[in-house]
Amino acid sequence: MAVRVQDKDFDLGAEVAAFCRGRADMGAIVTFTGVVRDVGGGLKHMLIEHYPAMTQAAIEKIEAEAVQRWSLGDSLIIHRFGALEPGDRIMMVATAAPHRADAFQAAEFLMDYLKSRAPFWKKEVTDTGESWVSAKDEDEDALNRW
Amino acid sequence: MAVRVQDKDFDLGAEVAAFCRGRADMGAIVTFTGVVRDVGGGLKHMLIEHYPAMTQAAIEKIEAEAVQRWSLGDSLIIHRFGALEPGDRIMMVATAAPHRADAFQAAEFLMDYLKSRAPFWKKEVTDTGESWVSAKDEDEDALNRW
Amino acid sequence: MIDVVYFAWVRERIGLPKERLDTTSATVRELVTELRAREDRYEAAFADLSALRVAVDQELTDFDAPLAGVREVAFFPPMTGG
Amino acid sequence: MIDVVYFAWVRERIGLPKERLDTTSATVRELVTELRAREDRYEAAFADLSALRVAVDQELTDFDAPLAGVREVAFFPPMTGG
Repeated sequence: MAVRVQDKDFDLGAEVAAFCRGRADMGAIVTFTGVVRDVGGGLKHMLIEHYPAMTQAAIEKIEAEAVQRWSLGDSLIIHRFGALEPGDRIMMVATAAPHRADAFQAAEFLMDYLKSRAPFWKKEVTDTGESWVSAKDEDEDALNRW
Repeated sequence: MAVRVQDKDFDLGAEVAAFCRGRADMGAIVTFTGVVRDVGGGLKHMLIEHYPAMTQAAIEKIEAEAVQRWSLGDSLIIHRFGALEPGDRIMMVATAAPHRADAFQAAEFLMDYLKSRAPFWKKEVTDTGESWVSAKDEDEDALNRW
Repeated sequence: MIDVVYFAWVRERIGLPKERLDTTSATVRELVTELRAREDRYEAAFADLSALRVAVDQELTDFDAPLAGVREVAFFPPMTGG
Repeated sequence: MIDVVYFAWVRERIGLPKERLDTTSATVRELVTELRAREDRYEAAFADLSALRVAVDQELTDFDAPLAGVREVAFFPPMTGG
């Protein structure tokens, strides 16, 4: 179980390899990677702000909840902050479980909670100005399924 | 969109990096990796047999169905055959989509169909003998949700 | 002439991966009946059809599929991919 | 004395990331009323409480949370992680 909040990039393959090295009891590994999208075509960069005194503990609490709900052998959450460009990785989640249903569900749960309960805020800086990304109702609604 | 059936191993990080290089329209990448589990502790290796004349086309058909159902920017399926040891990667699926719900659902759909509709058969060779892995009712039932 | 291929424990019970047959069977089910009558090893392989799956010309189908014009029939247990 | 911290557009509207206050407010809601009365920039930031979230000592809570013994209150818009 690990949580890292960092400004630097991460290497998905290396992280997953380190995560499950030498284990033969986990049949299923699911990863999610979030990438900066440039929907309108004019995005210069995305600024990710967070609440340093709270972020690590808030994510660890979400992770602990996932571990309690599903049969997980391991989990990893990395979330970046700072200025990111279109196509850059923002964050990743990895889950390892004996069976695929647990690995998938835990990863989806982690993503839903990270979206709306981890203290990050995104601002888009485009050619024509800047604006904070609004939380979506559907992201809040997604929590109701758990 | 790509499907590869091969005996050699694959590198998850390299595959995912190649898969989405230079794209800033896909916000979500989900991967699943299946790993050989040694549940009882005596597994020497797992032999994976397949139906070469059918495998590639059968998987491409499953992939085409996923592309039709969800908004996917790209997908990749790699499945190995031959003799694998505990902890070895068996297969991987990767999906890229603008939003996470499509990427997750398409990956789960692909896995459910690969489990029961792609022509692979697994045999476990242990210290005490060998036996074919039985299909599980729950894997067949999983198809009903789609 | 039709190619008949076997996988996993079906292949092991019958003792070969592939054979070429001259058959007048009109459906997969008739072909199974014809094979079961040949030797015990076929009888052992085809004893419980609910434990078997069939593909005709590399497409999954059922035991009522017609064999007219077919080049390859495959018999195997339920698949265990992924 | 209590530390009050602001994030995202709350920080921008108020014009500072953090301040230390001497307050007699018993709850977060009372603290908000006290801040709104100070200056227009606070009024602008706190005009619509439904658009705001609050954490007390780094735990998400609601506006009725008591402030007794609290060291840090944070105000911010709904989170957009992931």
